[in-house]
Amino acid sequence: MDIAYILLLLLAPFAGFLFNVFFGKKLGHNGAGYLATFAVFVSFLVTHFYFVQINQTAQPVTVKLFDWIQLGKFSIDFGIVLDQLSLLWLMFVTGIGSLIHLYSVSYMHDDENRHKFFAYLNLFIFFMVTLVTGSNLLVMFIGWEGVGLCSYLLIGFWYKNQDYNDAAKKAFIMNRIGDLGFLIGIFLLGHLFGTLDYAALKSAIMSGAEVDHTMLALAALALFIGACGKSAQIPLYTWLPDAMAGPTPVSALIHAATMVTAGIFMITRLNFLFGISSADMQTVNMVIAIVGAFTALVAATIGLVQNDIKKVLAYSTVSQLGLMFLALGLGAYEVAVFHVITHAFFKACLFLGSGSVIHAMHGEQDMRNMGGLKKWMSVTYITFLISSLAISGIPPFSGFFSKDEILMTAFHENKALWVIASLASIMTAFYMFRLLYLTFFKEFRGTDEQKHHLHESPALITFPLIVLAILATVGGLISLPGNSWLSHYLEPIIAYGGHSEHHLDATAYMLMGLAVVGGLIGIGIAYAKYLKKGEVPPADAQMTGFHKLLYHKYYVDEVYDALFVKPINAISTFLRDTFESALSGLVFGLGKATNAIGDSGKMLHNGSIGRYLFAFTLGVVAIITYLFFNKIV
Amino acid sequence: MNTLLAITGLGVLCLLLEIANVRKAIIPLTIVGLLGTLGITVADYGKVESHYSNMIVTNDFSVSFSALFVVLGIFLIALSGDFYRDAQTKISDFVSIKLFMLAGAVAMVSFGNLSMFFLGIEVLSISLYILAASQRLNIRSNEAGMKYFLLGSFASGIILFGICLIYGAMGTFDIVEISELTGSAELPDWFFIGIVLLSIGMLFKIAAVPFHFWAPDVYEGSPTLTTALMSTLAKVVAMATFYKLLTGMNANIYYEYEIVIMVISIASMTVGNVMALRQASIKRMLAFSGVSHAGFMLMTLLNIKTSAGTLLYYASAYALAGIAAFAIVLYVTRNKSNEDTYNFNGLGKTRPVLAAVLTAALLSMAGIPVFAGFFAKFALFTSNIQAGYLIVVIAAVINSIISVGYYFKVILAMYTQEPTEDKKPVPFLFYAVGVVAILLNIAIGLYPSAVINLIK
Amino acid sequence: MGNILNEIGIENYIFLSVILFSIGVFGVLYRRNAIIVFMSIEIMLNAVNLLFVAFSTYHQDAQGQVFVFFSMAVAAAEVAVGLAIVVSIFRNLGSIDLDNLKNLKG
Amino acid sequence: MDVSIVLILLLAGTLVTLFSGKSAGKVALAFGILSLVASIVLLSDYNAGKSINVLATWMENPQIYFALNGDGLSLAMLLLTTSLLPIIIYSTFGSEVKNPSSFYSLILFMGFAMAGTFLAADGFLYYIFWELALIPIYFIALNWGNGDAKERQKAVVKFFIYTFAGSLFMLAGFAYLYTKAGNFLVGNLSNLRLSDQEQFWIFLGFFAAYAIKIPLIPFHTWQAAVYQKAPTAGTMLLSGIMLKMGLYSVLRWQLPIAPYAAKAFMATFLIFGIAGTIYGSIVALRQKDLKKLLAYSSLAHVGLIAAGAYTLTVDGVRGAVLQMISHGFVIVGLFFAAEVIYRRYQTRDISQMGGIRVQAPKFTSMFLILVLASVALPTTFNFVGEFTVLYALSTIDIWFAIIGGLTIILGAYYMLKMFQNVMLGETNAKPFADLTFQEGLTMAVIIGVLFFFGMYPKPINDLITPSIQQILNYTLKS
Repeated sequence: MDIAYILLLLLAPFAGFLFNVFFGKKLGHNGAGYLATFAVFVSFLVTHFYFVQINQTAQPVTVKLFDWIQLGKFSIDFGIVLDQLSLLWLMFVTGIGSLIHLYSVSYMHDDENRHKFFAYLNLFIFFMVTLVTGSNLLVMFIGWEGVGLCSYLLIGFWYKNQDYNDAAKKAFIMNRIGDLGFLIGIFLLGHLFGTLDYAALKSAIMSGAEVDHTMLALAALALFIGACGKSAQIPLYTWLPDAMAGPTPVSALIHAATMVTAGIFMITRLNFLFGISSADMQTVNMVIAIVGAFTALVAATIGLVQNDIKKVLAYSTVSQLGLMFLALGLGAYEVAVFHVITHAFFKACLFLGSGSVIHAMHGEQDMRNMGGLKKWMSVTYITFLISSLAISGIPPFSGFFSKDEILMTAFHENKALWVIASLASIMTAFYMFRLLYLTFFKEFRGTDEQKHHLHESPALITFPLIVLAILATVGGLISLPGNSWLSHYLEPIIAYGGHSEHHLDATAYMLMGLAVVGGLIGIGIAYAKYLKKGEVPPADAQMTGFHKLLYHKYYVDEVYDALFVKPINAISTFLRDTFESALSGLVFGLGKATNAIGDSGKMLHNGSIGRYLFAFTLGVVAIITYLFFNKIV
Repeated sequence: MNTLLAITGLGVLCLLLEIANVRKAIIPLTIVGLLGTLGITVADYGKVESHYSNMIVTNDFSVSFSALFVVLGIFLIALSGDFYRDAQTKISDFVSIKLFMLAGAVAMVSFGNLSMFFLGIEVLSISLYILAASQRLNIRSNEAGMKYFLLGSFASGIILFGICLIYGAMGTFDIVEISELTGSAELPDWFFIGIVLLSIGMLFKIAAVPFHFWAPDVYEGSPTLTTALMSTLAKVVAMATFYKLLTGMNANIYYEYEIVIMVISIASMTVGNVMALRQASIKRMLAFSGVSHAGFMLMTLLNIKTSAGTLLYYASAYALAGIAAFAIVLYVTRNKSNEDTYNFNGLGKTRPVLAAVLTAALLSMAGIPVFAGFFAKFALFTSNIQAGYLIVVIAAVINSIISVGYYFKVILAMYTQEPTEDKKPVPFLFYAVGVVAILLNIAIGLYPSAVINLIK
Repeated sequence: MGNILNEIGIENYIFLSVILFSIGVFGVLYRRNAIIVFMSIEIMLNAVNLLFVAFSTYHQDAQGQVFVFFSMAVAAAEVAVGLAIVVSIFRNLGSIDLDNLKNLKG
Repeated sequence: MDVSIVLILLLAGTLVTLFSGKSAGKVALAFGILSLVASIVLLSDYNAGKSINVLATWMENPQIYFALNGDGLSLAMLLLTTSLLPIIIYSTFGSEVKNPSSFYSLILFMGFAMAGTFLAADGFLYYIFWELALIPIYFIALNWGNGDAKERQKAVVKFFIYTFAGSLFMLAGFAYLYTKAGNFLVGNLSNLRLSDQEQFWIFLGFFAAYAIKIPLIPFHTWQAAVYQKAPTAGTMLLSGIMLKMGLYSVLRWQLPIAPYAAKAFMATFLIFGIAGTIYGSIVALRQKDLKKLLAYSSLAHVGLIAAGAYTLTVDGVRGAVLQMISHGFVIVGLFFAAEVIYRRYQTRDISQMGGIRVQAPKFTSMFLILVLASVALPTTFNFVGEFTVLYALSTIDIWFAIIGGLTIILGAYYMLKMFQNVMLGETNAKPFADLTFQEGLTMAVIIGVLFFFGMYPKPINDLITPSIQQILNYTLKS
């Protein structure tokens, strides 16, 4: 019975994908979109069924579908596990997924390749479900690479523009760098334990058998590199802002709510590994925390000055992901998960809101050309405001609770990291409200043509916004300080009992207060700068100094280009033009040299009988002499 | 013995037929006669006999090689009809000279006495001098004849000197007695000098470096059919005789002597192959290729006790491929003033069968499987590895690689170039000889043991 | 006869023959006139014939002398062919200088 | 029934095709499919435990057997050959072929020789098949190839001489082995107790043949030029099957016969393979010619396969075999895609392509799937092989896996770059008709195979594992 349901869960989006690929075009104008939405919604229903079930029984469901790959020491089967963690993830993947599918029906309704778009989205959901539900690391890897593929397809959805294609390619390749790390981690674990199955790995590690802890730490580090790729952490984060080339629903679904959280999912899934208390593993965790914190800070600083509405959101995503990794590094897995969920709500809402704006502005994404939109787009504005408050950590919105927990954990574990994370939070509040003010307040700065067309988006677009805004408001309820449903729910997953919950003591309240004040400071600066003074960011050419450095993202792309891309291409050109022909010439050269000897040999055979006779005699003399000196003759 | 008599008789018959003025019958009759001779020869297989106080000895070695010679002779005579179409009046001379030469060849592998050997080699050589120079009005033919003659007589002198010294040391010309004496008595140095001189004479005949200089010039200048004869029959005969001399007199005793053979073998392969690379004339190219094959065949002397079968096999493979190749060369260069490779352009399109035969022949020489040349090389490699001469094998391998270069030049010309002229009619016998020779080649390539085990 | 051989010693016959043979070889190597080259080759052959006879006596064995007849006959046949070639070359070229025969080379 | 039936079918096909004039293509396809059916029947016989081997004396002295062995490994390679052969023949149907009877006849003959190579259990027989395979491809590339005739000749002759040169060293090795063992049966040769030094030389001799055939760097210089010049069917034969002859031979002949050398110099050969992977990937990056790019991608892949084989672990060898098979399919598919473009644009120059996707969505999708399979996306067959090989490398030394694993990054880089330049971008000015039924079917079959075995490689795995185990037992016991 479970198998049938699970297959339904897994294959509904896949069937949607196949159907849309082959027949999508024939389904009428919006047929493909509704079909795709329905497919995901089916998955959501099944997920919901199991979610309810596991809340009652707390028993995970495991199903082995078939044998997949055999290795000498062990074999890997294609198995599915539905436990607390995977169901939680499935809930928001399929839930938000359904909403975004619905949103896309309207958002994409002018595009001639809609059916492909929905096919890819369905395929993405399929791979995401695989990623989340796989019972071993390799099945997760299928999903892991599969979502990367869908991300590639969707970023480059408007394939006529080669810049978009470049962005898609970049995303895929940077993900692959991480994937190599993931694979190395898999190899090390497989070699150490002879299994990749989570349950088996867990029991092997928990049983305290003698293993090489350095190797384990290395495996963890390699896996973390994989997570960096997928979840856009330093140094592999640069693809995510570029990925905004894709249609906005894609940014919302893949590059904000679901796919990019796969890294957090993976580490949480393997918390029995990352949570080992060995010195080496502590170093690894420290690395994770530091990377996370710095990513949060660096991305936030870049976000301060971006003018592209989606770019700001993209850097904010990177920054928020950094915070989640900070939590992971500090061992607060359920806190990270909590932030993943709230972030999924408000970030999806923000992206969809920005999509709504872009939709109204006919593709315009530069905030310098917007302004005053709340007049025309009240629903979008309100949902956007709610989500912005949520991400800025203003109570009682959901972001407050999750971010506060992270800050609190950081404060307890490492004060320096806490300072960094707090700085990032303040900046977040600033740039989110900078975005809000520039977009929705003051006068409209676009062309008259644009102004003429401004309108609120249709219901198919606003409905998901409203739902998500509600969720962004109340999402914090699942893990209230001191009384966390989430921690309780995730208890069976967290191997080492999780971090001790912080008591609501004076420090905690003080920290909450500080966080709120920080958020308000950020908002205040934005208010003063953009609403009070009515500043508009300068044109690209007029930027100077630090502002310019930030605007150009610290020139990291350029540095990578100079460090990796250009040299590899230069080497390739050199090998192609010089080395290959030299090598080939070497082989040809052997032939040429032999030919040359042949040519000069022709001089020897000059046709003179005298010379022939002389050679003859010489030969005779040589042979006789040789034999004479060897005492034969 | 019977073979020798039959061939000589046929030669005389040819001359008589000319007198009887039945010129047309000469070639068919000769071929039939040679087929009969082949039967007689094969019938002798397995017997060991000696005739005329051990002058002629028949054994498996001589019978097998004689049979090979007769087969080659049949092919060569079959090709003669068209080749001498402009000299019909002299056809009996050409055929009978070839037959006498064949008789010389048979004598050379059947000798039991060095005087018989000497007569055989001289009969063979003189016939070749005549054939080489047989186009009286062609200066190239004259030159070829002259060069061959001068160098050949020079070599004959050395052979004679060698025989003389052996006689001086042993007091006999009978090789059985000589081989008994070599085992027992304290030998004077002359004997070895004699063997060495004799060897040098034979190395000249097989055109081994550095005694090969005549070969390309003579091959190029001689009438093409004579070239075919020299490069197939004459070379194989000389090699078989060389082998027989050394084994018969039990002379190959010293390591240093083997070193000399080894060096000459490697040098021949290398010089032959490298020189062949840059030849425009296919006859010259085949001449140098012949030099390299001589080097290969010399490898059999390094494992002399057991390699008679290998030699027979290699000789058959090489000679059959050579005959097949020359049948095509004869067709292509008919009425042509030279034999340059460009004459073969587009043969693959105009005459696919002939092109295929030539391709197969060249592939066989290059040593590509299923053709006999492949197994021949392989057998050589094995026997030399057994003898411990790895270095020769490696040299042979490298040389095989070089050889592909020039063999494929011709193949390329046939298949990738556009034909320069229209189809000419192909004489039936050219077809027949080419196809039969290459089929025989493939047949022994598929069943090497049929040949290689003839001589135990 | 045997006495003379004993007195002179077989080695000296060999030396004589070798010297004669070498003279022939040098003649072949240095002269360019075809006829003179032929004559030099004849000297080589005759040097050997001389040695044959000497050895024949040394061994008290007639075979060697018989062989000389063979070799003389063969030499005669050879020279006959050779001269025929020389004649036809002379007809074509008007000279019998071997240095003119360099059409075939390379 | 024994395995000789496939050889007989292919040889008969060669002859019949040669004399079937205009309909040669269909006749050849029929024989190709027949041999595939025969192979499948053989497979079921084998699985049923029946013996399908052939052992007959070919000649007594020297002792040479007509010995064909149908164990799992050989059968897997045979199936690869006989399943690719009809695909390759079918793929040519869309283009005009001059002199079709010779063309298809040569293709079948090549199939015959390659099948023989995979089946032969006697070294001598094996060598004959090995060399025979060279002749048809030589003529195919020469007579039906493209580009400047002079350049083509140069490339093809170089290829022939180069590979022939390598093989001769192997022949010398076999000659040596024969003097030791007295026959050529692979079992006996593997049981020889050769000294370390002997093994080293034998290994080296074989390596010369295989390194050139596979090819490993720096012996690969023939490859790109020949792939570029040969007609696409020839390129498919070369890259799809012939490359695997070298790799297969490493497993079947080189490792068991010279185990000491294989073990002692393992690291060296692993480095050879892995270096080839990286090198091929980097050179592929900037290729201007589509077929050349695919050639270098092939170089990269076979490098990794060779590395897997030389790990001497069950996983490595198994991964190598899986990768061989999957690479066979994917590269044939990719070359076919290049051919599809060539049929429409008459060019292989990447800079003249681009903007095809708009006009040919079906083709784009299929091409993309092949590209993704080639970069070993999970769920494709190639992933199974590549994963297994990399895992095996990691068990030797994690650094091998890391450096070898760079291929998944570089591979994605050059393949996606190629895909972007060839297919995406503004609509191309030149019209591009979408796939015909014949072309679509060809690609669909290949894609089907790649996905099926990508998800369910177990049948192949079960087939090859016992043979691999046996080979490694020979290799590792001493």
